[in-house]
Amino acid sequence: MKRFAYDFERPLVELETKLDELKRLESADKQDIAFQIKYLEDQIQKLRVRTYSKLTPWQKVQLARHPERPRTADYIEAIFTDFIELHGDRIYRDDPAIIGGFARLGDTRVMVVGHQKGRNTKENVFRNFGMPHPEGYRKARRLMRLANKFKLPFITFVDTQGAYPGIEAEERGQATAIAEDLLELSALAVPVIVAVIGEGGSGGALAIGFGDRIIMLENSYYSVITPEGCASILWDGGDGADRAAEVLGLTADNLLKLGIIDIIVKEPLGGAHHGPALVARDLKRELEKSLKELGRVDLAELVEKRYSKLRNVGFYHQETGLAKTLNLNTLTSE
Amino acid sequence: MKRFAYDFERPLVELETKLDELKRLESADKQDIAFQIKYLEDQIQKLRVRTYSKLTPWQKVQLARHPERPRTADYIEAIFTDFIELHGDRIYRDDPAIIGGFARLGDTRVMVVGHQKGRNTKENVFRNFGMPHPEGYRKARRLMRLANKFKLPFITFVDTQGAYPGIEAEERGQATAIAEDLLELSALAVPVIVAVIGEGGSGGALAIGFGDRIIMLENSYYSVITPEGCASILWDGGDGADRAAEVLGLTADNLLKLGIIDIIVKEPLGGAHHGPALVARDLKRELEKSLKELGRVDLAELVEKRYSKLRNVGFYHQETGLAKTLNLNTLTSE
Amino acid sequence: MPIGEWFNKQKKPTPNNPSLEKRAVPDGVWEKCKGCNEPVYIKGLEKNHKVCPKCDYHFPFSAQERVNHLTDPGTFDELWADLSPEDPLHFVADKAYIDSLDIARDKTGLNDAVVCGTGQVNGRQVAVGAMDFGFIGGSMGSVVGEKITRLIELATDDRLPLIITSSSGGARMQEGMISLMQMAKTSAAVARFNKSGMPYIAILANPTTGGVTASFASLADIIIAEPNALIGFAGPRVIEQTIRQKLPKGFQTAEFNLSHGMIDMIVNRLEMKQIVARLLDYLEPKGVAQ
Amino acid sequence: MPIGEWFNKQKKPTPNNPSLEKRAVPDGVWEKCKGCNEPVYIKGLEKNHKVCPKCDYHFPFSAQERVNHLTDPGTFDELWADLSPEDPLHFVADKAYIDSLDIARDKTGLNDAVVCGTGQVNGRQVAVGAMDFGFIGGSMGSVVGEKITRLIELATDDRLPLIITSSSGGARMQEGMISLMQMAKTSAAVARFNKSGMPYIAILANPTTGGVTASFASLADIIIAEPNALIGFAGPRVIEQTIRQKLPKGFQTAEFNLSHGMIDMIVNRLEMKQIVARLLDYLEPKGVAQ
Ligand SMILES: [Zn+2]
Ligand SMILES: [Zn+2]
Repeated sequence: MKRFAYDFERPLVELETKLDELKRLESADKQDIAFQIKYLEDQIQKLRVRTYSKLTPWQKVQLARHPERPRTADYIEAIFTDFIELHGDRIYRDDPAIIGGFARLGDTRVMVVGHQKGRNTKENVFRNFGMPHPEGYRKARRLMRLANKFKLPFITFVDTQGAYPGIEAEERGQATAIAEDLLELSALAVPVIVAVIGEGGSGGALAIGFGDRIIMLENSYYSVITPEGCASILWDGGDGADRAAEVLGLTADNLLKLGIIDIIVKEPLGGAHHGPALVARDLKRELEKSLKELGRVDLAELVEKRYSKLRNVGFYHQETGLAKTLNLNTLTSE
Repeated sequence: MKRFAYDFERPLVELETKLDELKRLESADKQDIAFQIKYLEDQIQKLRVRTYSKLTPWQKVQLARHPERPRTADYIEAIFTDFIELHGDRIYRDDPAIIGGFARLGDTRVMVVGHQKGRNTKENVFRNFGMPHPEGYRKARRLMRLANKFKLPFITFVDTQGAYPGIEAEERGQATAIAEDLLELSALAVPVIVAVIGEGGSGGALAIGFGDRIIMLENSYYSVITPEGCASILWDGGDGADRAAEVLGLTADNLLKLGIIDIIVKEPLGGAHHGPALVARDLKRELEKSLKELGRVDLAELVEKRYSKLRNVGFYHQETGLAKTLNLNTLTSE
Repeated sequence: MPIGEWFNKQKKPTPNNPSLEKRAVPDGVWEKCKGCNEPVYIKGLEKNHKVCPKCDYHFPFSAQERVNHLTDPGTFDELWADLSPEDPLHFVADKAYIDSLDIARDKTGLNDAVVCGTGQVNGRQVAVGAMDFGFIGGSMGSVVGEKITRLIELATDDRLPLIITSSSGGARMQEGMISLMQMAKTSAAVARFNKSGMPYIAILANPTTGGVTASFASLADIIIAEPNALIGFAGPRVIEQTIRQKLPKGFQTAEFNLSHGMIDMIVNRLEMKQIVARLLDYLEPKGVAQ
Repeated sequence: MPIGEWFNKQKKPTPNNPSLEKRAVPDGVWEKCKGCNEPVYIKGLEKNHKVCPKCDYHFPFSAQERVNHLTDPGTFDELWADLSPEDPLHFVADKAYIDSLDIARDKTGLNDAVVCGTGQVNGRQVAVGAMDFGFIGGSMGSVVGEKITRLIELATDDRLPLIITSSSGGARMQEGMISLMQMAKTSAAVARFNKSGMPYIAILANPTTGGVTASFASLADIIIAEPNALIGFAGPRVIEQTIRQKLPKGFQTAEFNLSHGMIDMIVNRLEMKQIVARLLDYLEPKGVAQ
């Protein structure tokens, strides 16, 4: 079977394929083969490091979208126990692009919500490639309210290219649904922890994508607009997504520097799908740590702190007479 | 133009038609004509009293549905000033079968909501004959919440055969939408006054049809099920609606005796459409009186009283040992 | 892993004594299953909580069976069993209401269409109610409205989780507007209960329609349905008459309601108690992060 | 009588100096109307609040024009006018962000895409903000987010009704995630404002899309739109590219939004101040039934 590979991964995959062939080779000269294998393995290791250790923003975006990358449901299964999925917005439809329900993180009972992409074409059609309709955001809001009522910490997994831009989605109030999530989430009187595990695309990600802690996987991205969308505005065409990814500052590194996110979880070379269990373990550790820290804070204070955190996001200056005040809080504090 | 008439009104309409003809007649013998006119007028007056003064429940149901009967919008126009209509549920659609908005009753600012039927076929198609879909109930709920937030008394006009029983209505959660209105309305911390002006059909009416005061027009009805619906269950066919209207106890008289409603507003002989201004004036007076009485009550107490009132609706007995406790509160108190 | 799939993985109960299955035997020992049209051995059915061992069809459960099924053995204390209906409208049609009541009483052994009380679910004290479709179609009149309201008030005052299983054709016609007002009354009680911060789990069994769906049954924190249960506002016949066309297959089933966002999950009766217990674990207001 | 009809009854403004209408004259005196394709006399247009006297087409209003239009003459006090954007990402594409800012500043005379302050509407003190589509498409970056948030906070603290007119293409790409977070920031401010019990009226002008529609602009107690304004989340071009088909006529117009339940009413600009004043009369928390 041919492995999925992005352009920049091809040389590596070719070497790996060669290695596989070599291993299957039945040769008389076992020693020579062994030597060749050893040599190839060294080459592969070097190339892997070279390929993945200095990824461009666009390459990271590609890894964030990798078809084999673990999805929300995978992390829920790996990190939590006793998951009970809840369905429906009580209004229009159960949107499969957003899943959620009760779960346990260690001994702590929580509410988990996340975008859900499919693992194959059929699943992706069902899940609408993880792009929610308004009913998905309304389901999320219902679960926010349940979490609030029963004082369950709210943990989200962000993995969407964005809210679905379709006729029906507009008819049913995509904008309103997202806005109402933002309002609700900002005032939840429980700890809110966000994990960006793949794509963090625009308002459709933000609707369940901010809180008291924002964790990002190393190769996930979080952006005001998809690189393609940005490129089509800036350079009038689908091309230039790589340049757009560069200028948008959408990588975890960059967003940590800007103070937008709080924590980065490392991935194995090549991306989370090269070691899902490892990533899940590390992500779990960070979730537990955040939960523990936030669990100590009084709930009213938590909401206040969340507001201050949001309040400080912004870069601007104000000239009052001769003085110039700079707001660069997101760079310095937090 | 032929006037609309129910069977029981035909003899009266025939006489009235004859009178009209007589009046248009150009005759030599003016005195004879004048005498005939006088005679016919007397006859008509007697027949009108005989036709309308002892209406059966079924005849009242028919008048409640009369195509010329004033609708919610007519009463809003006649009773209130400065009406500003508000639209939409912020979710799916603006349902024209329910209208609502801000209005002034004298000096008092209120929120008005009501079922809206059309005045002709085209309007009725637009208004779905006053039968709301879930989005209508969700609009009503939004207006309830607005009224609550801005402490505006909530006045409703009930005039529907029921919530629309259709495929899409079920798909979008007709039951849930009605249930949520009931919950919301029961806890509104403002005076709630209901005026049943035509048909009060089942849960679709009740969703905006109970409160601190329930006023009914003399020839309106309020029923757990339409007479036709009841007949089709009891006698297996559309016939027997007249008998069903009898046994269901759906007239204003009867409901006042049962303690379900509080006030009856009289109508002119023949129904409200024979004197809309008069009915509007009397209804306005009752609304103002109720508003004044309820305005004196503390808001928290108002909600408590509304609950007690609902709490007491029910006829049952309980045998505890030898004692037999009867709950007939709705008959006696209030 | 949606919870539905999880349950699919669970072992399917096997029929008791399969060799006897197709033998013709006297009435009362076998019953024909409406799901698979096969005869089912009644004793086996009882043991299997009246779920067809062959096709998972859920046979009707009485109110008493429901509360016994949900609560730990010996823990259910019934309340207000002696609350009995009056006939405020002196309702007489083809049959007098009082006669319908007598028949229903004889048939079910109940005074009206709901059984309420307290009990324990895996050792946790709860307020529990169950409707009985056998009593005049599980219709809600004064007594059902009053008992449901009392149950909700009890849960509010004593801070108990609330669990109500519905199975009802709606408001009880024979009590006229007094029945309709029970919708408002029970919903008002839920509004007050909600302030207590305690959980309410609704279980919708076949069928739940009309005034019950349009009041307390749809106002729960978590709504569960039994497989294939008919759930809706208007009855299918009324809708067909209104729109003058046949209804699509699967219309108003539990599955339909799940995909349209109206319920949280569909749970097989055999797993019902377990899932309720698991839900209660999450819904008890213990406060954040132990 | 829906409010729309009521307005239709109002007199339509007649063109100033109709005899001159079709004369060809130098640029700057006449402007071609996008609604009716007819030339419109600019001075007349100004007097008519930039509403085409022939076809009611609403020409774009600057932020300053909006606040002047809504507030009583001489009552508007601008706040935070000197708040100016930074370039946190050092954003350079075909054009550098700082150059775009310079151009926008020169064009509009503003430091960023919103004007905020206090003023009076028929003698009633309000907090009022208006976006300017002329400033980088009315996009929301740090300064817009900050000023909107300050305005909401001011209204909260001083218990003032809040009125915000939006006209925006959404979040400002050039500030990346910092822009996106302004959606959460402004929405969070609305959540706090809501507790004050004071009213918030949103006015949506052409166009209002993206991150502005999906945050504070959709969270008002009452939402008004100008006729024909484009209102939605995704832009029409993006939707067409996604679904690979042409959009239906009237898609995402104010009228579309009204029928889909997203806004309360459509109000002609000439009537806007009056309707806002009437709404404020209802929304002031005076308490029940004086
Ligand atoms: Zn079977
Ligand atoms: Zn024009």
